Amino acid sequence: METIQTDVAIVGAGGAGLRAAIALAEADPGLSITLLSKVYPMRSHTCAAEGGAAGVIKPDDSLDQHFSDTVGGGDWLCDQDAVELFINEAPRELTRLEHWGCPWSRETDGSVAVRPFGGMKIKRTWFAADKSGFHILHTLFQTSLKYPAIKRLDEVFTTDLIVVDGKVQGCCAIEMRTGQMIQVQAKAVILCSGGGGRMFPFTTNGAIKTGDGMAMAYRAGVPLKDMEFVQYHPTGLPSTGILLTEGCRGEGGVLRNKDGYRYLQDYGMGPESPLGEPVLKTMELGPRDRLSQAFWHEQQKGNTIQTQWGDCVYLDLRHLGEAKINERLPFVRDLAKSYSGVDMVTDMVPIRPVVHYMMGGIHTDITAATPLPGLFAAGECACVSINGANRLGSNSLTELLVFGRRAAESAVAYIKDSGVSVDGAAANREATAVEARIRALFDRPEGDETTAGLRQEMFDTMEGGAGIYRDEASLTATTAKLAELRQRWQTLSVRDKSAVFNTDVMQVLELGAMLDLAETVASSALERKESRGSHQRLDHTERDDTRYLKHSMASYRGETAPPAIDYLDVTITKSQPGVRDYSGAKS
Amino acid sequence: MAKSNKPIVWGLFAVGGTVAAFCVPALILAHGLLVPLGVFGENALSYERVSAVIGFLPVKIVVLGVVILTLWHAAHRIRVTMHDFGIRKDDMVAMLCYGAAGLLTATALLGVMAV
Amino acid sequence: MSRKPFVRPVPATTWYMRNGRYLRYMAREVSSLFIGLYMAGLAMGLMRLAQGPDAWNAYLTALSSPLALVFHVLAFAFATYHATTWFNATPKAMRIRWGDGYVPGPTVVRAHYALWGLVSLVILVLVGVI
Amino acid sequence: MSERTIELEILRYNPATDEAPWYQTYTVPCQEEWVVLDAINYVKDHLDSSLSYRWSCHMAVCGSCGMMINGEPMLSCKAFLRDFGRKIRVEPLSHFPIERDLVVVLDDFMEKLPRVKPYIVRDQEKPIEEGEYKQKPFELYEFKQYSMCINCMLCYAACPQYGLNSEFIGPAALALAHRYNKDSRDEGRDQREEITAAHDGIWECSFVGACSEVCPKAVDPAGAIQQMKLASTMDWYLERLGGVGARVKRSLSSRRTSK
Ligand SMILES: Cc1cc2nc3c(=O)[nH]c(=O)nc-3n(C[C@H](O)[C@H](O)[C@H](O)COP(=O)(O)OP(=O)(O)OC[C@H]3O[C@@H](n4cnc5c(N)ncnc54)[C@H](O)[C@@H]3O)c2cc1C
Ligand code: SF4
Ligand code: F3S
Ligand code: FES
Repeated sequence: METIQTDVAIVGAGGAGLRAAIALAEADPGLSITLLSKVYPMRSHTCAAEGGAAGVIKPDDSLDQHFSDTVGGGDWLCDQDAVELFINEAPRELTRLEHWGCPWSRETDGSVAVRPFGGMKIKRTWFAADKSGFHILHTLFQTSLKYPAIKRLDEVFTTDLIVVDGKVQGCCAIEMRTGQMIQVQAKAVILCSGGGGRMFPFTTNGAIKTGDGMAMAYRAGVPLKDMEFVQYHPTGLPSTGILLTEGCRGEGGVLRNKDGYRYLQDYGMGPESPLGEPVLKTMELGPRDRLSQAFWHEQQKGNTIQTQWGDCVYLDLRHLGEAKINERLPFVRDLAKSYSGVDMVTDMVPIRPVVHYMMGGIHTDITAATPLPGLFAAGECACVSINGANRLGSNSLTELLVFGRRAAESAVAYIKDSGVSVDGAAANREATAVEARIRALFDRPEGDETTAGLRQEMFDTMEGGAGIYRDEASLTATTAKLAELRQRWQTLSVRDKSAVFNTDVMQVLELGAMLDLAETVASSALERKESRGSHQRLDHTERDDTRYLKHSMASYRGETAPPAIDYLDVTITKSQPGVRDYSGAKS
Repeated sequence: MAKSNKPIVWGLFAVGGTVAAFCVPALILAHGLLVPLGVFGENALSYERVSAVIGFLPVKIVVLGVVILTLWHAAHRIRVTMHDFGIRKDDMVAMLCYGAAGLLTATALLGVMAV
Repeated sequence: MSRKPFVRPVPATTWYMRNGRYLRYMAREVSSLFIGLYMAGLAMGLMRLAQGPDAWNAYLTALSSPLALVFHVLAFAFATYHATTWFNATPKAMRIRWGDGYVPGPTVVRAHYALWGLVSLVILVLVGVI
Repeated sequence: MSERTIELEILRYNPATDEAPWYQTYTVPCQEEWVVLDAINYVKDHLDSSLSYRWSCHMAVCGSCGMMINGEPMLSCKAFLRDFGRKIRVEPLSHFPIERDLVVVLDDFMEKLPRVKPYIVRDQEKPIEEGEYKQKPFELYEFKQYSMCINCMLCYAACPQYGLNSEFIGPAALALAHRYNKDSRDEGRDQREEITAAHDGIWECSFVGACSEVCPKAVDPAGAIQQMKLASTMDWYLERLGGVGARVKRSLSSRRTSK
């Protein structure tokens, strides 16, 4: 096994990981930084984000307004101190990205342009046409090349954290190209490993979004917070889950049912806004949870269209005209044309809600520190929590920047203040145990169980039991099924025995992580007997602030037991829980 | 690493390529095919007429411009093409190509100026 | 170490046989040989012109030999091919600003073709009357 | 739902057991609207879990799934089965060493990219407090196209000059250098030219144009390189004009750079 010694290890080179790496390099050029990623940085899923990143810069906007949009959008489950901090730092971070060369779209006077987004009262989403995440990721990646202190380990699959005496002292990883185990001994580790939407069958998430980092932290004893909150994006292409950005609606796209009727007005988001003149925070610019739920109701009423990929409604952009579509939404036009054969200039695009984002994740405080000393987390894998029960579109790209940087600063402070040093011998013992566990996967007897088979069963149970609407029965069945699948995973063997670029072993490990996480989602959902944001229970349809204005905390209890679910108070500073109003009334 | 010296020849190559594209097809058609085939009549390109026309200074300049630029365009591209055919002695090839272009330039220059 | 990356060699002298795109490229490049030879001939011709009427007439006679004619047919084909590839590629290198964008590529290409037609006509007429 | 069956012929190579790559044919039941990547995923999930390849986004933006499909470099997630016949041949990207199966070694590009300084270079950084650089829509337009590169390496697989000389910096890295050269916020062109205008930079390109033909993001590296040749030719002459040249150069670039 190869040993690498470093000051800070970052797991994940998406938006959050790269931002953290740059912040570390800038904080102290003498630090040694090791950036591990299971794919080359520019393949990270941040590249798929289309719509944009929220931050207050325009004179008609205010920090307070961004605050109340975010907290209300999150159904008051956000920690308000975290939101406040996030909103204050957002404009600075976005401007910094501009200085690094991000090609933000512009107004005619040369200033940065902003576009409207769902759940936002004022236009504040910075965008780079409809490839915002792509440009953010590449800007960060290319900028990171400036700093020789950042040592990258590309295509290195991290499997476990190394914990010595209750402190995180590094991580273990498989170098894909050789199959060799590597132990990275570090004084601090920052997890930036992204979300885990791949536990659902229909998702906008790429193949790499399997929640490995969340599972690593969970197994190391860090609670996962608010895992039941899984965001469905209302406008995905049904065949592949490819996302048509919320920017489509921001620019004036509307949703219609099979009769061409704009059904959102029937679900508390009316009155109907005039075509081509979207009104902020109503109708199509309501928040994602509401829109996805409205779809479900339309489906129950038989108002959806049947396609070969299941039930759909229409996204109608025809009234925008070709010129505007080409200027603002060229990428999604191409996507819809290629993958669904529909040209949005002339036709309505069939769409359906698809799993998009995990509000929950590794429990951190506002300094991005987890309860486990030496471990920090940022990005989609973390839950700070600014997203509460429902993330507002375009807040998470900004979150990567703000908390990626904060995680780096906290890690530096932690190293300096506590004067930690790595216990090499103990770390090595831990790593050796991990290596033995991985090797054992290859020695399991080859049975009938296949990765694809188990994965499909996980898809079916998650989609069926833990989807947009849930109830006691569906969740009980799902948790039971997941417990069974976790058992069966123990017998799953790696069929490909070779060392070089063994994607088989990678998929087995990823599936293991997803099953652990799926169980925390279902168990947390089962325990939360209320409806809030993206978590909607058919048997408990109201929000219950007396019992559940709390974060759920899922803790690991071993390979065979389901998680323990506890609760943590939500931090409320200035906004008491109120009614989420998307009817266009003045607030 | 030192910057390449190719800009010296590339400028000529690019201008020459443009000149060649505009003029050479018609030139070949007229002077290489139509005249020899007698389309323009027996007396086309007769010595008297040609030398009279080339006697004009502006004509001299245009003709020389076309010939010389096109030659350099061709020389540079032949050099690259040799490489593409697998001949890897680039220094030698370059010397031969540009050398030939230089000689022919001198030839054309002497010829035109003497008329 | 179990890595053993496999390098597929590229044949240095026949690589362009692999696909049509490369063959078209090579045809374009080879055009330079014909254009160069033609120009060499022309340069010689100018020299002959300076040497007097006899030399010039011998040159004209040589031009009408079958060999010369075959060469010129080929050269004409290659030169024309060169011209089309050159004009089609100009918008790539030369971008002319037009408002908040550039003059569209096809427009630039069409303008070149129009000018080409004009220049060719002038050349034909001039040679014809001389 | 319409189904069809295709024959997928995949180049396999396992360094531990194979001396050289070989073809394996799989019969795959497919849906009409599938892309080649879906068929490969089917093989991985149902027929042969040992097949190695890269993919993630399935929406032509992460750049991982480039392969030779019937001899043409393509993103397998954007190669629709409807455009192919019954037999489809899939090989790893040309011009790169094969690590295993469809996975190629990308070290060469990853080493070259930082050399062209693909980031904003400035003499003087502007403090964040002063807000954003102003950039007019045309100034954005000037480099936007070249910022669309997803590093998928299709252009390297298509460029014969890269195949013949792997020292060549290559289309994507050069296009990215051009992207920053053309950015009104940047002042790094001189520094980049140390690499891009050296022997293995733009001058190794013979304008085959294959790179631009295969690029899935319409980056047009061929155009970028031609423009760089033009610019660096101008620079070359200006540098030799002494004081006058330097002055012309400075006035040309200061007109561009945002303050
Ligand atoms: C289609 C789509 C569109 C979106 N649009 C928007 C939008 O418009 N606005 C907005 O604000 N948000 C948007 N989001 C959400 C946002 O893009 C993501 O939440 C965010 O990009 C996540 O970034 P990240 O850095 O946390 O993780 P990622 O970018 O997913 O990166 C994760 C990194 O971790 C690495 N990694 C993971 N596991 C391991 C392991 N085991 N070992 C080593 N490395 C590992 C990966 O290699 C990768 O580098 C969108 C999301 C999707 C899917
Ligand atoms: S230039 Fe085009 S083909 Fe080349 S790597 Fe970039 S996106 Fe891919
Ligand atoms: S294919 Fe290669 S030779 Fe130049 S134009 Fe493109 S880089
Ligand atoms: S899978 Fe991302 S580009 Fe094809």
